[in-house]
Amino acid sequence: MSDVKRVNPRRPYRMSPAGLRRIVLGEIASADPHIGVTAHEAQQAKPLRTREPAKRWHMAVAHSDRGRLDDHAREAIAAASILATADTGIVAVILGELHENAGELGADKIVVFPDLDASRFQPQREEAVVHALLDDFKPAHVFMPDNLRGDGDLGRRLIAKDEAVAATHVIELDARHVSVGWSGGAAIAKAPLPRFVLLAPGAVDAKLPFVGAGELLPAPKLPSVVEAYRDLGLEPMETADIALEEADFIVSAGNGVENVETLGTLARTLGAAVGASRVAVDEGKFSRDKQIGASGKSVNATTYFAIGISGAVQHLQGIKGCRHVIAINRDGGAPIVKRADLTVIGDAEELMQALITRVSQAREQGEVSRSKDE
Amino acid sequence: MSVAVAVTVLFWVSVATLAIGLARRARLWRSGREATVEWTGLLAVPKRYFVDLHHVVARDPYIANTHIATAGGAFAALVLVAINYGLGLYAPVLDWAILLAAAVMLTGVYFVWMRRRHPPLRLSRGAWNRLPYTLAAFALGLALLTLVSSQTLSAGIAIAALALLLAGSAELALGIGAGGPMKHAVAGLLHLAFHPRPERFAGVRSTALSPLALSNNDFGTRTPSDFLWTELLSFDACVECGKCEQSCPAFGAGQPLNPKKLIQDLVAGLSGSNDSAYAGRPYPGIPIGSHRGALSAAIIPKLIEAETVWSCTTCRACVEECPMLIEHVDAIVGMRRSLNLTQGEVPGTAPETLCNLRETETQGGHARTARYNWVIDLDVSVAAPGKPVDLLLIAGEGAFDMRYQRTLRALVKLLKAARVDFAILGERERDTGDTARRLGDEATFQALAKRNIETFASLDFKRIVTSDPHVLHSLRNEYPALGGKYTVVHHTALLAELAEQGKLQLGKSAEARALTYHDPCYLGRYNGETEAPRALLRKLGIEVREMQRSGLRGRCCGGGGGAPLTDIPGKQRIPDIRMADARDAGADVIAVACPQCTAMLEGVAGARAEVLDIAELAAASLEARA
Amino acid sequence: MSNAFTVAVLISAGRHPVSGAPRACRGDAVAMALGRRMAGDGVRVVHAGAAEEPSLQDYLALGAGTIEVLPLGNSGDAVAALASHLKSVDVILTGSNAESGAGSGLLPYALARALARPVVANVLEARVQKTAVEGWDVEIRQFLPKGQRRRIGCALPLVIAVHPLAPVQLKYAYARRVSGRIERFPETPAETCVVQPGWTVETASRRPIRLKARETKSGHARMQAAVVAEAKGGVVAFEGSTVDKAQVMLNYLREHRLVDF
Amino acid sequence: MRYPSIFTPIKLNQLTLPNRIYSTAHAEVYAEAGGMPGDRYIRYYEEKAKGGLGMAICGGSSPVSIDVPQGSWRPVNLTTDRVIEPMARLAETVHHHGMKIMIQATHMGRRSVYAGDPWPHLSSPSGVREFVHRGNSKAIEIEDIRRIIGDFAAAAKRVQASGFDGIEISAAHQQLIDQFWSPRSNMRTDEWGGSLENRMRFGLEVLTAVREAVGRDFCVGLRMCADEFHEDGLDHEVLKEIAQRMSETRMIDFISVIGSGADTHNTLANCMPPMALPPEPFVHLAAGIKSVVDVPVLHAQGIRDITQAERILANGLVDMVGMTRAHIADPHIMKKVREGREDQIRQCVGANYCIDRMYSGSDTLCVQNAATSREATMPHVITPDKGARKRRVVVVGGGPAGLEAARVSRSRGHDVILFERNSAVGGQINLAAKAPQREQMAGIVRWFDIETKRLGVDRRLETEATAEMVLSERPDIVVLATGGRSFTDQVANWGAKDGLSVSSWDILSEKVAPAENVLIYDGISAHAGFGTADFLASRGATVEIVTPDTKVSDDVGGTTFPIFYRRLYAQGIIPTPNFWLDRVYAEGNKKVAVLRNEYTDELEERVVDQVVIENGITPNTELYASLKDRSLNRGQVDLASLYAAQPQPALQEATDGERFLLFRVGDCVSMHNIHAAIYDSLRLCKDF
Repeated sequence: MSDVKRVNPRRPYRMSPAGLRRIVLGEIASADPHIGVTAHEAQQAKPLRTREPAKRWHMAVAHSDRGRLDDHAREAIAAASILATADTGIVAVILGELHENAGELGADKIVVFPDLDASRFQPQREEAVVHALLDDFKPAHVFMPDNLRGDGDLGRRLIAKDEAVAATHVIELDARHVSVGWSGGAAIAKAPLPRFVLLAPGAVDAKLPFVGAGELLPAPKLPSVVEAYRDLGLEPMETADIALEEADFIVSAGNGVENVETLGTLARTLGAAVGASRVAVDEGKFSRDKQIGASGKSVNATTYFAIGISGAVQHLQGIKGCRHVIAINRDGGAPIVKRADLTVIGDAEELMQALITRVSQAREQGEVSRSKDE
Repeated sequence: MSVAVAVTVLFWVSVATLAIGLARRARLWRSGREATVEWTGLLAVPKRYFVDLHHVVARDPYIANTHIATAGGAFAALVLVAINYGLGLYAPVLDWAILLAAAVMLTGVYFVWMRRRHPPLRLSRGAWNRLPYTLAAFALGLALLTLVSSQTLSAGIAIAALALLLAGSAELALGIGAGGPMKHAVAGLLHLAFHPRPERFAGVRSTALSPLALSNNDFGTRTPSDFLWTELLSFDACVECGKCEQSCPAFGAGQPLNPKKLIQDLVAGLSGSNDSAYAGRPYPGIPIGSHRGALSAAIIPKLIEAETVWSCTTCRACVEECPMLIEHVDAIVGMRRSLNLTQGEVPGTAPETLCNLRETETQGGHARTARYNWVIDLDVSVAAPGKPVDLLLIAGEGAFDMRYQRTLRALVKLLKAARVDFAILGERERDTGDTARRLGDEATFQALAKRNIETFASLDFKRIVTSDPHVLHSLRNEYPALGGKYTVVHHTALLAELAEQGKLQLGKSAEARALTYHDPCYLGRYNGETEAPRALLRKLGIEVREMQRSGLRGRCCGGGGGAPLTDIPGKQRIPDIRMADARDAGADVIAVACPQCTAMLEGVAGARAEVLDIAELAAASLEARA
Repeated sequence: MSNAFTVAVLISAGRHPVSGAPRACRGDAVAMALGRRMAGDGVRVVHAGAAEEPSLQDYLALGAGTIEVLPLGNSGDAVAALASHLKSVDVILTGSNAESGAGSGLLPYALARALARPVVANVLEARVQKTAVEGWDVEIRQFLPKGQRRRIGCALPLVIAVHPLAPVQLKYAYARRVSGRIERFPETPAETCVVQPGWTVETASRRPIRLKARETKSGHARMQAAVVAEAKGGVVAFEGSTVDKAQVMLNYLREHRLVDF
Repeated sequence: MRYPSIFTPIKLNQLTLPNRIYSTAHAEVYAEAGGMPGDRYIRYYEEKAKGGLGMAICGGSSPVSIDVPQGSWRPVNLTTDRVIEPMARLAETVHHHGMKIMIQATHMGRRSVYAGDPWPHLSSPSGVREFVHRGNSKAIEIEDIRRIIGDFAAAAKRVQASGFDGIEISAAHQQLIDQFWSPRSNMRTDEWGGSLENRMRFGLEVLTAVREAVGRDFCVGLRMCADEFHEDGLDHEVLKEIAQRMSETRMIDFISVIGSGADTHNTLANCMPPMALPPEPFVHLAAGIKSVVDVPVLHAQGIRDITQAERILANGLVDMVGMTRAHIADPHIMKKVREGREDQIRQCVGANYCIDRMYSGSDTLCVQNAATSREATMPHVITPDKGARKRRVVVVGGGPAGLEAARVSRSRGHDVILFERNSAVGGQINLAAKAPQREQMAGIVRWFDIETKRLGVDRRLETEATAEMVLSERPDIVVLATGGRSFTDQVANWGAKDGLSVSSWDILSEKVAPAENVLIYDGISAHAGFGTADFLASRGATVEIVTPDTKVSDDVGGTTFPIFYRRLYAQGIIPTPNFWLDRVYAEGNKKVAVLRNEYTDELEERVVDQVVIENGITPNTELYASLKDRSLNRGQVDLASLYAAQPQPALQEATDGERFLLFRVGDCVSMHNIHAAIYDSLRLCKDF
């Protein structure tokens, strides 16, 4: 055997000053071949949009959702920054907690009001704080998502208060114009870019090649406002009646789910709608209208449980809009694992049962502790 | 002698009682709306009775013969009594004749009694159950009297005979005034004379609804007095035989409709009473006893629940079966009109459909331009002013349904194969308004009809062909009253005609499965067209396995009258029942000829016969030939 | 306050989205039905615009009874005209968006502002009740996305913009259309308050262009963005008992506030 | 209404199309000698017409000029009037079924192989070599430009004369027009190069000439790319500008958009997106074009499902959706949709067998539908013979060959029993689908699974058929489709028996867990070898793939190997071609693989934790051996009849359950691919 060469087929390399992999011919290195990081892995940091001091301002106002901004809110900040000149600063006013860096979304200055969460109805207080900031910054343009989560409402209140020139449900905009649907979408109407722009979802691509300065300003003290409205709270959700496309919480089954009953129980326990992969539908376990994916429905749930779903590209297409994907899978190499924020490896049936038990306990305890509080 | 005089007195007292009762009843009838009647109708009663009415009754030979004996005997006896006793002739020979008539009547009554011992569920009980006894009393009384008058019986028996006769005469004479069962005899004969649809007796299938004079604020039937007086009269003719309820698809499916009960409730409303005396089967799911009405009180909801009138599919099976020729569907639509036009109270998804009809002139809220999207690759010309064409093809609402487009495409291929000169209406086509009309929205119907008539007036065509029997009925039978008169043929009739003339060369069908044919109500019962579809199937070499209820007496699919829209719940669905009929006939394929039937029958869940339009079968044979 | 409250509904010209046929604007019709539920036949129905508008007929059929028409002068400012006309009304209802024009949904806000009243939008249900103290109070059920609903209380007077999904049944009765009345009011001169943008209307032939940041991504990066479906991948829990793993999932849900227990 | 957007008609110039699905121009490789559409060509499109398709564009890259060699993809030859007659026959045939037809016309410029008739000198704007076709070219001269513009016009006239409904001018895939557009291939400094205006000049002149030739009312479309994905090429913004400009000329009636450049292996693979790519990967680019033009925008690429198409149309992203490979897999999609039979659609899985064959100069065939382009002999719809006797057919093996045999036999009206030893049908395809990004291979099985159930095949799963079990069914015909088993014992020194090496099947079926450091030896160079390597790497193994072939996955086609190579480099898999696996021995707990260089015969060693062998299959013949002598025909297939698509003469013999016929199909005869296995069954069983 001694005459046969033993070869390590991986050629040793080192990193060049430019961060490229450099192979020096003739060099025999026994060192660990994995020196440094490869160029592919290096995350290039995005540049700052501008380094000029702000002479004027664009403002974006939006509610957060459980500490994060949804795509629609991101679009408002993106619109503010894309349409900004180099001497324009972007101030983002976030109502509700924020656990992410709005600078990466394009904001230069960020004001967060953790107590003005979208789950509560306090429009006059919101109007007052935003109005104070409008007075401070005197932004040339204000961008807001035109949604039913409170931003569309707040925006219209601000517009009415200032008797401002405004456009709502804007479907197209550039530095000079806005366009809106006319007569129910039969036509399009164009007008000069007004001061207040309430954006329809999808009018802006929120992906930016730059970042903002992201300076977090101390939140001004909330003014004491006597609300004309009494918030009597949210009603418990009737998830069973919600269409999959509308659902905020979905548990979805693939062919790794043997017992459809268990899945149903889990869905009820979590208050979730039920979906399925194509394979599970083909097997007759679910009706076609439950199918999620390119050849079924596209869903936008905040929470998506993929149970026993391997995650074919077609399925992943249908859950593009889901924010938190939790997978239960037997196979750690399945593509869903790369998509999921959390993957639990194991038997679907056992894990579903365990989760049902655990959630039921938590719910009971939660109720107890809540009633104690009151 | 004194016995004979007593009979004379009894006779005249009875006549007087009858006259007073009739006058009082007539006053109730006359509180209905004015109707144009031909008084000569009275002369036509014998023919209408012996031909038209008997034609229906004869479907049940037992009861037909029983009725001939009972009614014939009674009538003969009464005439003879009138002559012999009424006029005081007291001729013994006539007594013998009376005896004979009484004997005939008694025989009839025996069979009445027999049936009443174990009556079928459709028959009402109550007062109707005493009828064999009172009629027997009458006949027996008469018979005994004739014997008394021939001096063969004792005085005691004579008194007994008189008592019997009195009892029997009371039934006959008080019936009309007191609303007893025998009111049917008088009201029935008058109804034959003043029938709201006299053309029925001229052999016409009179099925069109009459237009409301909306400009006179005529918004339908809110109270019993909103009916025509002839309609109120017709309700009194009801014999509660229950043939209507037996044939009613909604009743069969357990929906809260029973046409017999409906007529009886209207009778109760007419006489300002309640339904507690009603002794038949109720509206499924609605107990008897709580319904009360008055001539000028709203019918709905106190006398009749709204669900009852919305359960009707307007299939006219009840009308087809009614031996007294009562028009149940007219009554129901009249009440629907009032609910719809004055209150906008229409259940289910019907308001949406009506709204679509008003706003888009289609039932589904589609763009009119989209109706003929399926025809684009078939190269069909579109009708236009100044472009004469033989035949105008009207696709109807089915054109928006992908399933039904298959039928329409097959039809177009057949028309092309037969080289027929035809054109579609294209975006000029709007709904005929048939569904709106059945749902009581007369205003929308008339608005659509008016616009359609204008469109047709601008075009140059000889005939209209349609695959939708509802369109057919609307255009053929209901538009004339609004000024639109057209020759309209159903596609099956046209194809049969073309095949007969050799213009359409059909091959033998490759369909090897057992096949039955389902008659659409609006083609069969409404238009009498039951033969052409069958002829066409024979041409294709297909033998039809008839279902038990077929032809003019076919069972509804559940799709008519807007019933799928109002969607009143029952115990089962009507199309499921029809599908079971097909299964009972051993059929694997149901041939259909209507978009509604197609949709209803295809909507049956689980294993079922395949549903194919006759046009599809014919077009397939064409392809097989090619 | 008096022992009765007054309700008015604002209605606008509607057009069917497919056929373009004049009709009652669906949202306003829903608002009117809600108004009728609150005040029966006592509800006032008000239209700012032309009395000849054909869609008004639909409102009559839907039960308007009498429609008060406020002609708009040259200023065309509906808000001012309505504000002066409806000063004394306790509850003003509107639909959320008009079917004609921009349908901006600003009107109820502007009107509320002009009348200095609260406004609640996307309302599904509203129940007025007498308060213990003198006066009236309304309890509102508000539409939120993803199946959520909120309850809000508010004192009268106020403006309510009704959500099109409000659970009411529209009852169209032809007889009411015939018997209904249209009452014209004289034009009231009013100042113009808001100058809204001058819109140029064109037919919608092309897709709207999405606003996008100018980006200089390499060709390969653009290709990768299109053809690679996979994302980064998150936490993977291999170890532990099923109970532990269930806890891991629950912790994740709680940590991201995806559940409220 | 179901699929309202799909069934909303659309107008392209004077044409009204009944639905918004069409089939894009592709290289069929069916044209007869001289580039004439013949019987096969016509039948192929007639089948789509029968299936209810609204429009097809045929003749991918059909050249207008004689200096474009046509050998490699056999397009329609638009350079001669002789083409008019056969094209007219094609048009008439499809028009009979209500389908519209157009043809793509182009000049390929440098994008060709000069080494073939007529051995031309290729021309391109600046004579830059094209990589994929090794297209060496000269810098085009003004005289050539003038000639070619004239050729375009003449070709368009021929298309119009043949009764076609329109013409699509190709400026996509780096053909001559977009070679002028792209700075990557156009470095000219004259009026044909430099500014965008100059670079667009050639295309605009072509359009002007074509429009002049055919008049205002003839439909003329433009096919163009929406992003070349090259640093020095055209990006989306520039192409939007070009599209807007072209649209503004009012000379074109539609723009058909394709994402990705096509002049490198890596970009070319995107053009017909293989299964690894996400659905509709480039629709955003088409939508981008649509936002700047006011002519209808057509787009294909990775749209394989009717629901997907409806969603794209409903969202207004494009105006028409091309489903070309989808129609190769099932030409009757639209008919099935109309009839509510969506579940019966044989859906394209993106295996790209069709296009990969085309790139090797072979005719386009479908991996899962053996009837496609064989319409003259192979039926798309199997119907029973009305007079024929009902037989009992026993099929053993539920892989592709067995499934097709069962499906076809059952559709012919026979009673069919299918034995499959596993708990699911699919055979080796189920293993193939285990490889990363190859999951959709399972889609092939999906259709057969649903169809055999729907048709009522008596499926006996988890039943390993024995001769006795087969005979106890009293069959008239027995079809063996028992497949094969992993052929790891071909070389005893590989040590498979001693556990020194394991098979690719062991890995993919997860019978054996991947080790840390793995050498995979691929003796076949088809999809399975790299698939297994990828499977191992994606589960964390460090992998080297060794093959005696000239390159790794040498037998994988032009649109699939780039996908493999993307993953190979991304995961650091070491490709080692030109080595044989000589032997494997153990050393401690390590395995030592001894490799032999094909060209030097030199040996070298790798020390690894696991050696995996992919060496194809060897047929399972045991059942055949035990049944052969008992059958009437001794298991023989009459080859002359089979190859002529004629019924087997043995079918004439009386069979009765005692006396039966025995046939073999697919891998249990010898190792074949999926298409071959299915074709084996279709051509045999269609006459049962």
